[in-house]
Amino acid sequence: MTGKGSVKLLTEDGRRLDGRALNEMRRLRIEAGVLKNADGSAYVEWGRNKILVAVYGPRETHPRHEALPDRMLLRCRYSMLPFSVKEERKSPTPTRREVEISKVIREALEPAIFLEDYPRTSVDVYIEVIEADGSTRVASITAAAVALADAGIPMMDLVAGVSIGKIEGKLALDINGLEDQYGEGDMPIAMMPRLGEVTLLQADGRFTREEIVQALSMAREAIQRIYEEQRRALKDRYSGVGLEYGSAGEG
Amino acid sequence: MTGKGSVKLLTEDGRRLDGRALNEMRRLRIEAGVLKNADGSAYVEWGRNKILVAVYGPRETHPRHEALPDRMLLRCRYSMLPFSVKEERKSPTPTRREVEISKVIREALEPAIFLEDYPRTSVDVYIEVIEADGSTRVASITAAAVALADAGIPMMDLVAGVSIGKIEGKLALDINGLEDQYGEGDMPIAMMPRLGEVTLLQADGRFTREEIVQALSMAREAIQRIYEEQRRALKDRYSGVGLEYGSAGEG
Amino acid sequence: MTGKGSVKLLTEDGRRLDGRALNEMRRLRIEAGVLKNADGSAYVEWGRNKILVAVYGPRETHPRHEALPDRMLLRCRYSMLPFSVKEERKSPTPTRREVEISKVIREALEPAIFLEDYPRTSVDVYIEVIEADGSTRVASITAAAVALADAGIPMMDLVAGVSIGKIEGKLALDINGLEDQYGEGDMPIAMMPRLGEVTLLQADGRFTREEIVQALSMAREAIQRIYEEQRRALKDRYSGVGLEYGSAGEG
Amino acid sequence: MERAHTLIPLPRREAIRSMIKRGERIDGRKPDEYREVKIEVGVAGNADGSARVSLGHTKAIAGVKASIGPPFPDSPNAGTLVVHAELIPVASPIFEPGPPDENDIELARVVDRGLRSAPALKLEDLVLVPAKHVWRVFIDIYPIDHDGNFIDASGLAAMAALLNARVPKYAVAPDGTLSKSEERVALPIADVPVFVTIAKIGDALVVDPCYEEELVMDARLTFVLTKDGSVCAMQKGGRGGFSVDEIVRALEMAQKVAPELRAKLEAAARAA
Amino acid sequence: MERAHTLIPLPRREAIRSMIKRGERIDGRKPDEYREVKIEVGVAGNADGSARVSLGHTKAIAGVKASIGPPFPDSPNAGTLVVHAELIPVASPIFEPGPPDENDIELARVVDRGLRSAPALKLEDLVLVPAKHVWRVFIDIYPIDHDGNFIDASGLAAMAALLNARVPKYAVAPDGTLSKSEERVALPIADVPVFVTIAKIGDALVVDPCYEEELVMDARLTFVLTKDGSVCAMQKGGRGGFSVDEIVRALEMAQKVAPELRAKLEAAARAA
Amino acid sequence: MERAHTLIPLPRREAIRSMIKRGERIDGRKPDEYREVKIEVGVAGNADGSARVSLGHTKAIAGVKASIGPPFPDSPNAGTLVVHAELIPVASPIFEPGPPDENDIELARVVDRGLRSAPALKLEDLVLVPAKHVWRVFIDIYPIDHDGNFIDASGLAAMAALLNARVPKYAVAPDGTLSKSEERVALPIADVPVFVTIAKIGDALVVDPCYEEELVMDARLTFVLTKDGSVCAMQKGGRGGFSVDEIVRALEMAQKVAPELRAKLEAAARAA
Repeated sequence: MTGKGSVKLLTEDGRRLDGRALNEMRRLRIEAGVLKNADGSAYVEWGRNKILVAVYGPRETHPRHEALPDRMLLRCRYSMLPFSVKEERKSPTPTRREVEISKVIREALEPAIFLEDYPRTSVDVYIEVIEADGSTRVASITAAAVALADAGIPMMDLVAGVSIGKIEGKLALDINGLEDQYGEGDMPIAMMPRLGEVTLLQADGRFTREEIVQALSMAREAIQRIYEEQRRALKDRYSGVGLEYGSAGEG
Repeated sequence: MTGKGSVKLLTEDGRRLDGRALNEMRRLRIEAGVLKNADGSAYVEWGRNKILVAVYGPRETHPRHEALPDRMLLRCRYSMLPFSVKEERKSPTPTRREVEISKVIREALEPAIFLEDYPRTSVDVYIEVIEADGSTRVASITAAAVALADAGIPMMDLVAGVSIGKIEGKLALDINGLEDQYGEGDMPIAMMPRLGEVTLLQADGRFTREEIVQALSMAREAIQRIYEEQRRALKDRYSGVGLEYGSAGEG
Repeated sequence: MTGKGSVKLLTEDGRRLDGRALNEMRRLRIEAGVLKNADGSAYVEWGRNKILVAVYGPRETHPRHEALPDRMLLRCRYSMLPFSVKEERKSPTPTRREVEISKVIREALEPAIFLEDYPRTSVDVYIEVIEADGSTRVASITAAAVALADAGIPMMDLVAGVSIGKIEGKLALDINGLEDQYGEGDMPIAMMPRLGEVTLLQADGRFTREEIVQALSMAREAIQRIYEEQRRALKDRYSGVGLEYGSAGEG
Repeated sequence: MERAHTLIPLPRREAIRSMIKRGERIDGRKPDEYREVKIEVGVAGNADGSARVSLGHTKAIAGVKASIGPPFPDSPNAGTLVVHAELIPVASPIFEPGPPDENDIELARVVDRGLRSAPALKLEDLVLVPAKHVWRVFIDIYPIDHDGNFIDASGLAAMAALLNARVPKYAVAPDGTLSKSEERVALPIADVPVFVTIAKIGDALVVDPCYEEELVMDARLTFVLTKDGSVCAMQKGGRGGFSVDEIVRALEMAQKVAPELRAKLEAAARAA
Repeated sequence: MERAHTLIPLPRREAIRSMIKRGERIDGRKPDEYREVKIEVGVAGNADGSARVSLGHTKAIAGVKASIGPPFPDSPNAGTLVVHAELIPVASPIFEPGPPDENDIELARVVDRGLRSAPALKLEDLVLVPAKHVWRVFIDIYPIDHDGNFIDASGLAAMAALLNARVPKYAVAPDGTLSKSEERVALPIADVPVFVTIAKIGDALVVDPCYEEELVMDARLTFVLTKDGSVCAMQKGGRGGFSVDEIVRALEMAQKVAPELRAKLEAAARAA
Repeated sequence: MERAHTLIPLPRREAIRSMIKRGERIDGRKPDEYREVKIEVGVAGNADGSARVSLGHTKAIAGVKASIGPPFPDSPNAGTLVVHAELIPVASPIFEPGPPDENDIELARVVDRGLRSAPALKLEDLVLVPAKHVWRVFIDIYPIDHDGNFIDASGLAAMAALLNARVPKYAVAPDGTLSKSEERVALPIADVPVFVTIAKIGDALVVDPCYEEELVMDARLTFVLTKDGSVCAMQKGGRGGFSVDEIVRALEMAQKVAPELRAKLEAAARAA
């Protein structure tokens, strides 16, 4: 809250502090199949965000009473490593923010999965943020969808997301940590790229109806590009180009 | 503890600070069946105390290993809403005081219930204090007995309670928050009104044997009157006069 | 850490502050079968250390899913009573230190037990430190082995332990609390006395290879004497000399 | 809530969904019709502000407690606001006792975001001595009876409790010491956001879903709307998704009912 | 404890109850006869005070630790007392490890109320510098072996540990700084309350129930009695009730045994 | 880990053990051969220092965060070091989410003891204003992929992250106020301890066990070795024991590989 508006986020020529145009995304790189033990995995570098996702399942549900008779149980845990934040060390105990984000991520992924295909089983998605620089929940969803596909979970579409921010009264694509902290608003959006269905939508900061329409349109366009990178990562994985996490530097 | 005796609780004509005589009860009003989802419920306003009770059961016991082969499992949870106290906001985490009171309330209600009638089932009693002004545990028992009857739980008698305090060396019926804080003693008593059996008895502060005998006698007399109000509430409920909690103001 | 080296632990004639020689053990007294309810028990006084151990089992495992199909489950809980420490009252919540010590104690005892003899059962070892003065983990192991034997758990050998410290550059047998706090190193060692197998080995502080060899040799020799006291305690127990804990003073 | 899907018998489920397809609802409402809303304030006398809200059979109670304490180190010039909610079993057999789970936390955080983002309170006006003494405002929200759409009920109850709150007036001496007066004053209200939730059931959108509608819905979308008609918070929930077009239609439905809800809030606050 | 009822075989249960009906008890005692009480102090050398108490086979240990710290904000002129108890599995297979449950908490709170209400300690004499430095006294109580009536054993052990406690003497300089002397002094004892529990079994009352009697009892009633014979705390427990007449008879039984228990406490404290 | 024993099929178990009896290992290594070690630093840009370490397929990440705060009351003249480790399920299906269990705690405490006892950091050089402002250094360790010997991987990652760490330089004014400069400086490193674990399988000892070897091992012994070849910490784990002779042989194996591990650490730190 504090400091909202206290930092100028646009230069005089309308560029953002990291040099991007308002509708410009940060560099995005996804790798699939980066972990040996997980059934599926993905690693995403998105601007300075670094996020690792492991997927286990479909497997027998533990504890058993949580199993659902008519569909697969999807569980997600989003967590930030204590040293992933710019501020002082975060306690490793899950915060209320992490609990909520875990829930909305799960509900963003569920629409894309054929949950009825594997009743009584469970799939666990573990998301670890190694370095955070804004928009981590949509980056997590983007990586998690790739990890689910890598695990062979039957899906009707991938899910990809991006955050639209509001800085100095203008909508800005893919906001970073600084823009999140000092900007006027943040609207994280996730969609199934082919079906065009919005599966995550949150916002804080004030938006008019017109701004919401525009934001959804900006997001939709960006999500197509993100989807291309997701597909590339999966293709490389299946063609054996995939790398272990950490087997090559962070580029 | 602090301040015990530091506030004068009786006026020169022997009245209490709220104008009551020593053996005078505060205004008491009970309503049964005030909740839609619960199997039984009651709402009590007793002086400034406002307490809501919901009862569920008899129903299958979860977790199953807690089920008792030879009788019903009664569980009680007494809790004070964070804004129910005069002092600063109470943390929503159950305090040690709430845990103990939950136990003694359960043990005050159990003698009145035919526990053997429904082996392996459980009945849950949830007590929420919305506004507290002394003697909440006996007010809770009084309302809980009505809610149990409203749920159709087989009982041999109701249970009703009242607190006897000691202020300026004299016994006082139905002490309020101020009298509890600054008085010399507090003796909460609950009885089965028809059977005359004492099912809750606690005390702190010093009492002679004679005072204990006198306190039990004062309580017994008051409990008869409280019992009348309990019966009225149940009668109104069965004759359809019962109101939803909050459907009419607090009167 | 603090104060390491800030207190002189050896007098000019090479004696330790409690008058012992470097290779001298504190007074040790063990009693077996001191508790009525436990299946096996032991009480040890070792210098100022006072430790009570209760053993339950072999018995059915609760919760059931923890049972092991091919062997007995051994569980240990080492805990220090809040008033057992020299410093301010210890919180009763288990500390990380207590959790780790519970684990290494369990792993020190397991090699001596015929775990395969009672598959699916469990044995619980509860260790309560009443007064602590250094080397409590090895004293606990020493007492726990006696309590396990007292409970009739099939064992191939007992387990006994002692701590070797380093004070003013020299190895010292059986260090006490002061020597632990201000000394240069601590190496707790437990062995099966007859088989000579080391079942617990930890260290902090710097030790050369030669010092480690020497420490193991000092420990082995001391453990033979500790073993004698363990056997005496068990013999007395079986010949009915055993005393209840507290039935006679601490001598 | 996770297993809500499985709690309703299939024929009942199909009946509700096919009614909605025809533009009808089980309780006789139209798709864009909100249930009867009742708001009472001052219902918990030890709270500094309190309110009880009914949306049909759904009932929530909220209480405000304010006390003076230090600000957060990173916001020396602002009071603090903490929103806590707990779905207690009094209100429904589907709620279980225990520490807050993801549903409690999401609810509290959505209400918190809506109030903070509007903003409902001028937090900068809650400072007595910068970096030292500020008002710390706690809002606690509890369900009393649950018949669906507890987010809106919570948001309304929280806002009504804020409007109802009166706290002691303090004078600050030049040396920074505080003195409490007998007078009680309202909190500095900046806006009156209202919470409106739309459920998607098949291809239809309905406002203010009741519990059975929640059991059969595909997804929900909550808007928090400020006086000027802006959206200050959104939250999608549930296992389904919305098309962009549905989002816009849902927003229009929400914007239609918001002014009336706000009017009820303000009337209840004035009536006290 | 909740399931105690079901732990004893029915024939044994009936045998115990019919003996008691005849005025006999399984361990040969009379209804109003307390078990042999043994009290030893100074059993835990790092505690500031400690005691071990036996009532027959029931054994409890209590330790006092005192340290200097700030008072509670609402009691600037009083030291603090905290009582903690934990029914650890060392003492009985019916106790399970884990965080304090309702039985631990009730036990600690009953002992706390008895000591506080008597009062055992003059808390106002535990102040070194008002609002700043006071003695904070912790009493921790643990069972060693459990054969019934652990409340009385706990109360006796806690009181004996308080009587046994010696804390450093502090001098307070005019500017409020503290200096610790080598001398150790007793805590300021105001009264010596004793705890006496009566069990109701059928129509009979028995003092100091053993474990099997607890398994078959209908209810229990604990009295805490001060030197002058007053009752400073009561606690009814268990799934049954008492008639008013039974309460009075129980109190008389308790008053009969209290002086002897107090004498043992005082003798143990003197002997140390 | 408790049930590791039962997780491997008996024939596989026997195969591994009989290979090792013949001096062979399943991955082709010799008994005293460490897996390929890779160390990268600076892998988490918001940490003050970070490192990722691979031992074959085993991967760990560690991050250092340092901040200024008060010292522990009993160590006014020393900075503080806290090591935390969590075996998260990302790395293996055998790790479960939830609060730290005994395996997490043992791991963190062994790394902590090794670093503290060497000592890796001169804690007394982390003091800005005695008793008031000191550096508080946190090291958090997480597995990324688990293929055995996570203790060594953790120790190496923690030490590499410490070597990599750069913290702001502070100037202390005569009145004790701090001013932060733009310059960043390394932490005061005193030694570079390395962690080497030896597994006992039957009568054989092997260094750096992989996961399947851990499943069949009798026990493990970890040495932490300082630059001068001393042992600054040891930790035996597992359900078996070691003869005195085996301990000495294990130590020799550890001492043989330590210098190379330390050289890798130092090279990685320099390369950054």
